[in-house]
Amino acid sequence: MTATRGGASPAGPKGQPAQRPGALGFLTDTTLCIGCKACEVACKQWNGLPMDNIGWTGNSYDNTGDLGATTWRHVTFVERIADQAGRRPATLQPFQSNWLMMSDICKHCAHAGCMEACPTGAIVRTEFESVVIQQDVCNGCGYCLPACPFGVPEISDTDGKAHKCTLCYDRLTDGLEPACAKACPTDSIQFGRIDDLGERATERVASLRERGVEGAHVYGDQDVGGSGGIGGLNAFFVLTAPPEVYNLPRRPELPQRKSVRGYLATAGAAVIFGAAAFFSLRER
Amino acid sequence: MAWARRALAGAASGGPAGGPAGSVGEGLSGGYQRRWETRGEGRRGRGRSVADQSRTSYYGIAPIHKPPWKWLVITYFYLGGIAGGSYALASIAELTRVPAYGSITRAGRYISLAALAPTPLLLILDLGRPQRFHHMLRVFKLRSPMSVGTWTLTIFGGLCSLSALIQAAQDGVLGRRSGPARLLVTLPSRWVGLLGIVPAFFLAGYTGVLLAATAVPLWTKSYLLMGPLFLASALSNATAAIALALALARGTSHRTLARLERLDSVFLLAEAGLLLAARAHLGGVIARPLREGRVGGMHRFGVLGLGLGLPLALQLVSQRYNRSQMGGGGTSRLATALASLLVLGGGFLFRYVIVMAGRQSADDPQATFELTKGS
Amino acid sequence: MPGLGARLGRGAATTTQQSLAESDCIVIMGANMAENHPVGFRFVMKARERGARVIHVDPRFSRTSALCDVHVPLRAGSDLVFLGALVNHVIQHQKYFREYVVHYTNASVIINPEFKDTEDLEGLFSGYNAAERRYDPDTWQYAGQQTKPAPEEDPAQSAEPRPQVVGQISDPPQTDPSLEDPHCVFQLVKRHFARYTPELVERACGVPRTLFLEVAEAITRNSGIGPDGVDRTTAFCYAVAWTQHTIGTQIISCCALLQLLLGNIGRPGGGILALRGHSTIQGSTDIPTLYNLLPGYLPMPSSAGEGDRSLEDYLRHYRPETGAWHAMPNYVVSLLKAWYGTAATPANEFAYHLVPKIEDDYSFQPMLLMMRQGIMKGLFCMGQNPAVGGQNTVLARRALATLDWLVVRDVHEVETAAFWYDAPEVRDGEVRPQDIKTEVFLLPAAIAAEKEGSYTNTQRLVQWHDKAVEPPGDARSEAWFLYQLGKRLKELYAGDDSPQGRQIAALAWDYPTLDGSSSGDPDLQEVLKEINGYTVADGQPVRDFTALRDDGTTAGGCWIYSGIMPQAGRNLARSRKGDGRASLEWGFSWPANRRLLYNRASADPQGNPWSERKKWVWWDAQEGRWTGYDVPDFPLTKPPGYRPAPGAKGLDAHAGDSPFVNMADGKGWLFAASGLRDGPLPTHYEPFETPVHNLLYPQQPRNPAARHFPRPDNRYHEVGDARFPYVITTYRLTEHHTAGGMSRWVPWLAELQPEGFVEISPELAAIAGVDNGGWVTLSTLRGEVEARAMVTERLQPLTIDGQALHQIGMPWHFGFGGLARGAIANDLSLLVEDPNSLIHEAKSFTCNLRPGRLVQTRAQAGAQTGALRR
Amino acid sequence: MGLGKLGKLLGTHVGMVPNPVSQRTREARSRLRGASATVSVCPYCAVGCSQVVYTKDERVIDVEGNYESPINGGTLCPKGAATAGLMGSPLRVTTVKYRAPHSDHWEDRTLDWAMGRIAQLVKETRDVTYEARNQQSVPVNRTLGIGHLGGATLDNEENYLIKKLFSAGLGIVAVENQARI
Repeated sequence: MTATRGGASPAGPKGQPAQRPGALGFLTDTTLCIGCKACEVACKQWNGLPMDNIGWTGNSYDNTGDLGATTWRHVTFVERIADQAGRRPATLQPFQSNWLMMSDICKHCAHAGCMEACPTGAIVRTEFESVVIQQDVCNGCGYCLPACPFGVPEISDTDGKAHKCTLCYDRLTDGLEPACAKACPTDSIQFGRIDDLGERATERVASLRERGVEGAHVYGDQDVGGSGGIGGLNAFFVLTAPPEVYNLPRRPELPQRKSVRGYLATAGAAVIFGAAAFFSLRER
Repeated sequence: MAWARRALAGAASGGPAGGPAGSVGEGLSGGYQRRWETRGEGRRGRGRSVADQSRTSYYGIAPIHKPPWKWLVITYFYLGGIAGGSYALASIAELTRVPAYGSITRAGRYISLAALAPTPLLLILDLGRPQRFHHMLRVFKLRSPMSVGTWTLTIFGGLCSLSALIQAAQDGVLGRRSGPARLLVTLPSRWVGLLGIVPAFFLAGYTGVLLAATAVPLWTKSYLLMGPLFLASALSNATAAIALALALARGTSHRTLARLERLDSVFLLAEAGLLLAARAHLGGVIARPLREGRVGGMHRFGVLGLGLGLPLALQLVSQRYNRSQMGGGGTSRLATALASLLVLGGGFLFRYVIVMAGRQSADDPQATFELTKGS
Repeated sequence: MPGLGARLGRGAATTTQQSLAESDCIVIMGANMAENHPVGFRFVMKARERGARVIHVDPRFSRTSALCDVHVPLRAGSDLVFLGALVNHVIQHQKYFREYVVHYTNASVIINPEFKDTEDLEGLFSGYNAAERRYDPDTWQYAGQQTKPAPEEDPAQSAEPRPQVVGQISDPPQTDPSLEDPHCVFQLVKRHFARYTPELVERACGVPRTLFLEVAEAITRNSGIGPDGVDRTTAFCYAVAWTQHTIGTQIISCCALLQLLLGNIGRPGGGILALRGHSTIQGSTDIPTLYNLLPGYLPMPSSAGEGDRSLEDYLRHYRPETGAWHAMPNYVVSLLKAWYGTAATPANEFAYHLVPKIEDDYSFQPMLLMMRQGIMKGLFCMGQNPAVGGQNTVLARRALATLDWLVVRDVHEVETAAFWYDAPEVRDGEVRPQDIKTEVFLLPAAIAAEKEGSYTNTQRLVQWHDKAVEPPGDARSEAWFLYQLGKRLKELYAGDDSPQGRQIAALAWDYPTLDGSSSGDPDLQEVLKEINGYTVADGQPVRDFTALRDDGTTAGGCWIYSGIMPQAGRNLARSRKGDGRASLEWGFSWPANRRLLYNRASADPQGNPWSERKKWVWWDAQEGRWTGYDVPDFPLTKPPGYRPAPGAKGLDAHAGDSPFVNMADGKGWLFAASGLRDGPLPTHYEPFETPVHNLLYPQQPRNPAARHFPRPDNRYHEVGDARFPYVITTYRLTEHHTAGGMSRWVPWLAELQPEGFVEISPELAAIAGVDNGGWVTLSTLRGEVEARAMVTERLQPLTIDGQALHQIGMPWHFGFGGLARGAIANDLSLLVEDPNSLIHEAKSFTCNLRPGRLVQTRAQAGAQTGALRR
Repeated sequence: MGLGKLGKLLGTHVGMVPNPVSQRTREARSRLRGASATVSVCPYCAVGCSQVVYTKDERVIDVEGNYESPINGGTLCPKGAATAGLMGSPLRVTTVKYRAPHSDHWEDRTLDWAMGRIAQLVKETRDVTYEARNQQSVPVNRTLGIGHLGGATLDNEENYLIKKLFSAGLGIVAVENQARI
């Protein structure tokens, strides 16, 4: 196994997910997704995740709710059927239309907020450029939860530690394809080297736009989804509606790039307050 | 899974885009027109549908996750601030070489150790796996305020204890002749104090940066102000704590108390300024938790009113009173104590409000979408 | 599936799922393929990638519709109007594949002039016997045929298409290749569907004319050789949303008629794919655990009227002179040898008398009534959950309560096993466990990977599953249970000379066990050899069904599976080498490993492929045999030009251009002279319970031949009943499996759809005053249930005949047991049967809807019927 | 040498974003190593997806799609992917349960007892309700007293044995399955 390289590698140009040789990741093409949730079950079966059973939510066919400690794949359902006047369409947009289904997952960012925030060094970047929480190190401090711009890691109620998708790190070490990508019946979830997937994504978006799907775009390049210092996502998407519809932030930001500037501002204030205190006390 | 219940209760924001009941029209291109009469007993001829609940957000479900921090962390923020602030003030007071401020230094040293003592326990209890607390010192990660903060806490813990011990030795608390006392007395307390000022100030202010370096809109939108804001609040709390201690202790000179009070006013004004600036910079959508609801109320009356406004007023009154009395005493000591108590209470409330407002902000989809809508 | 059997010769899918990837247009109707056959849908997606148009016709916008080009919402129960209009469109605009129709179908045959169409008799065909609600098919026969008296027609008669042609094809039927003769089949079809116009579709189905014409255009443009010279095929995919109607069989047969007209049958990317719901439901109709069939679609002998007293009577009733069925004696005798072994000798007609005879309709619904009347005292339930999955489950649970004993074999404690203490009526105090006398056994069962055996999937593919682990605890396979039960019964009846004693004694029941011990699992490879057929003398498996004989020298459990074990130990179901084209090396596809049925039709009458693009099977002149990518569904060495000699028998009676080898005349039947009990031509009748009158034949609102059971505990709604104004349809979800026995107890599936719900449109929700997530109560004359309402635009009101009509959708998986619970949809449904398939009508009946929960005023105040038990 | 070791430690443990991988992570392997694979067919719907069942010391550890199958090519649907969950379901019945007439609770019984009792019940009911000939004295050799439901989820061989034992052997004609519901 090649030595693990610390830190992150160079980010890709705008419009292209980051170019990281050897990086493996997912392209989730929502236009092929039939909302069957095979990915959710395959992930739970491989990783032995217990059921959440949050009950019937009434949110269309999504009774999974959100990514969490025991849910590492989550299929979202958004109904955009009728227009203002209640008219239902008959001729539909090519591929997935009017009932938007998308299998959400950890984005395995090029610069991961959770990894940069983790005070114990539990979250590491593997040789496949995926981001993994090492369960033998994490002490459940919870800082990675607010640090993730996409709301992926969550603390488990049972073992108190943070959990998220590992891109099936144990399977990758044995050359096996991740469980969700293997199970997906319509190959909406495609696994592979991210530069190949990146080309496939841009070609797909181009052909979709040709066939009249104007809203088609890649979510996860420098411009949308992988912006603000994140440097692109290793698990990126082809969407046909604005990201907010799928509960994804349009231009997220890597929170930790504000740390050093935050320290400096505090130091500046400290000097001012210190001086104020000094002179205020000394003055007759 | 609080959001699940809330999503169920249909508290999702954004009303349905109810169009008129099915209107007449012949086969239009791209869609076809159905003519039907809906007897319209229900609202607008259409019941509230699944689509209505996901027009402006994904059924009200939070796009990001809030931290699991509650009371333990809030208390740590509070006590850590006081410990750092009072140590720094003590050292500064020592630097002024004004003998009368010896009382400030002594009070500051003792208060900082007293405030710092419970913090490690608070942090360890808050962990999901408390027995792995030492993993915090496994790495030193500059870009993680919590990593830097933990190291600072460790280092400052040593220095703060040392200074307190030196102070205790000087005050004879440890007895005159005992071995350690004699050794400690020889140590240069001013230099140790000076050495401890940097970690002290950092400990007091880093918690603001820790919150700012997250994706929570309310914390991160005006990230440059969070550090200074927490520092100002910590210093004002520390000054209040020292003033309170000295006000209660006999024999403190009137002038020292007045000087401390004035310093506290300076810090309160700075804190108020920073807080209002931050709130203004957040913008209407992201600052909503500070305006509405229970936390909004506590922010307006508790933090701004009791924690800042009233103590400032009291301090102004007592300062003018002092000047007019030219040296009278007595009543101002009570006013100082009262003001200090209000500031200390306000300080805790401030951290409670900021943390709780942050959690609400994380749960509000509109806040995240506002923050990340980009150009 | 009598619908396909009557017109094409075999009641099974004519194509494979992989072949869909080559379709130019796919119509999914009466099915929700992306949700209930997600992996099968990958081939539809592959077709779309190549530019095929996919059309979904369904009352509801489902996950399938989201992935289609066109979604056509229509009123549940009006499918046949839509299909009839398509047939009419194809004929009026001459879009049919003329050469295919003239040669390969019976379009040119002249029909008996006495035949009267529904257009003449206001909704009835000639030969209707109103008293017994039955047709006599004599007037439907080919003209000029010497009409041989049919056996006594009675309800018990096999519902499957009796291969026998009433009226011996004594000589070639009179035909008019120009298709002009007013009595020729083509003209009869043209006249029958003349009134199925786009306007009628708009009035009856609620589908605008423009949308219907768009669909018709897409289908006809993608069938046969178009103006641009490119050869295209269209495939139809359907499931139980076509089957579960009182005219279900006719809907399916209408699709066969349409595909015959368009020339899509037997061609790659064409055909009709029946999407079956259970893992081996196709296998359980091939080797049938059905009352009216013997293995291999042989009709069960009947004792009604004169009955099939002897084997000779039986063969005389059912054996046609022409077509593949002529070899029926080989199959029947081999079956009797397989069943009774040495006890079956030529002297005693191979123990034919021991085979029980049927005299009435013993299908699922009448069984419930037999239980209620105390006729049936004991019941075995192996992997079926009638307390949730049957119809009128309130009556079903009452029926279970009247049994003396009940044996349930399942993986979980399903509702059928727990009805006596956990059913809603017990929880409400209506019924007390103490009053239920049924002795109930719940025996744990093994799952596929804990036992070996074979499943037959939806495209007739038999696949073997190996045994990975032992079943846990007392769980055993059904094979073990049956084998041990059989041995114990043989011991109990040892030496018993009574008729029942002799019957069990004659049964050949000694199979070697896997571990050699008497209490082990029987070796199912031996059973498979018996199914394949073997020569009695040396016990060696036969090569295929042509090797079966009727002199008792061969035994064969199911002739259509023959060839699955050509040599001893070589089990083709275990062959696992898939290739790109037809994957002949993966599993065994009955009959004789043919993947696409009727694939002779993929070549023109002269034996050359219709086009290079749609090449599949063709005549190789040098070799003098048929060849291609698939096993030809045709005598290998019969040249295309072959013409039968007069008086020829069996397959020799078929000409070289007769692809439908099972049919008496080798042609696809646009006009079904026999095999369908409610008419030779598909006719639209309204569902048994419908808010709308039959716009075509006002005097005949309902299917005149439908079987109904008027009883106080199964009361029907009137046509247009104002008390029950809404049409309700039941369906499944991806996340659950049929009655939920294998999914509602599984944590990872229960959490995906944790609770029963009802889907209604915002417009109906406004009328009911309900918002998304609110409680509603549905009621019919059979029962009342409550559920949470999902208010969604995926359902929509339709304008039927000028009136607004609202539809309600309700998944029927849920019950009172397991982790995912909910109201039982089938508490609302009714007992009524399609005359041919004897299947119920759960896809469209009527109900009422009111807001709020089902407040119980009975004994346990506050205990909600069907509500969640915390 | 200590300094070198210390240097390396500092390299991976101190910095802007240090990234020290623990020993356990380094040794992470898939649990399929050393497992035996058996080819099976999904027990749920009729698409007929081929599955590979991985087992280790007589326990199912994973069920995945079979890449070689021309139908599912390694993919599965949610139900197929949950096959291991079905086989290991916490609510799975693994012991024989018996409910005496009029009782309000289950009792535990041995499998052998249950088989004997069921055989006895079948014989009793069959002997009472057996008809060798019907009213018109046509030989029928049947009983309407016993019925069977089920078959759509059972192997072909099991369906064959049901029809053979129940109909051919015992004269039970009311043999039905889910094809009709």
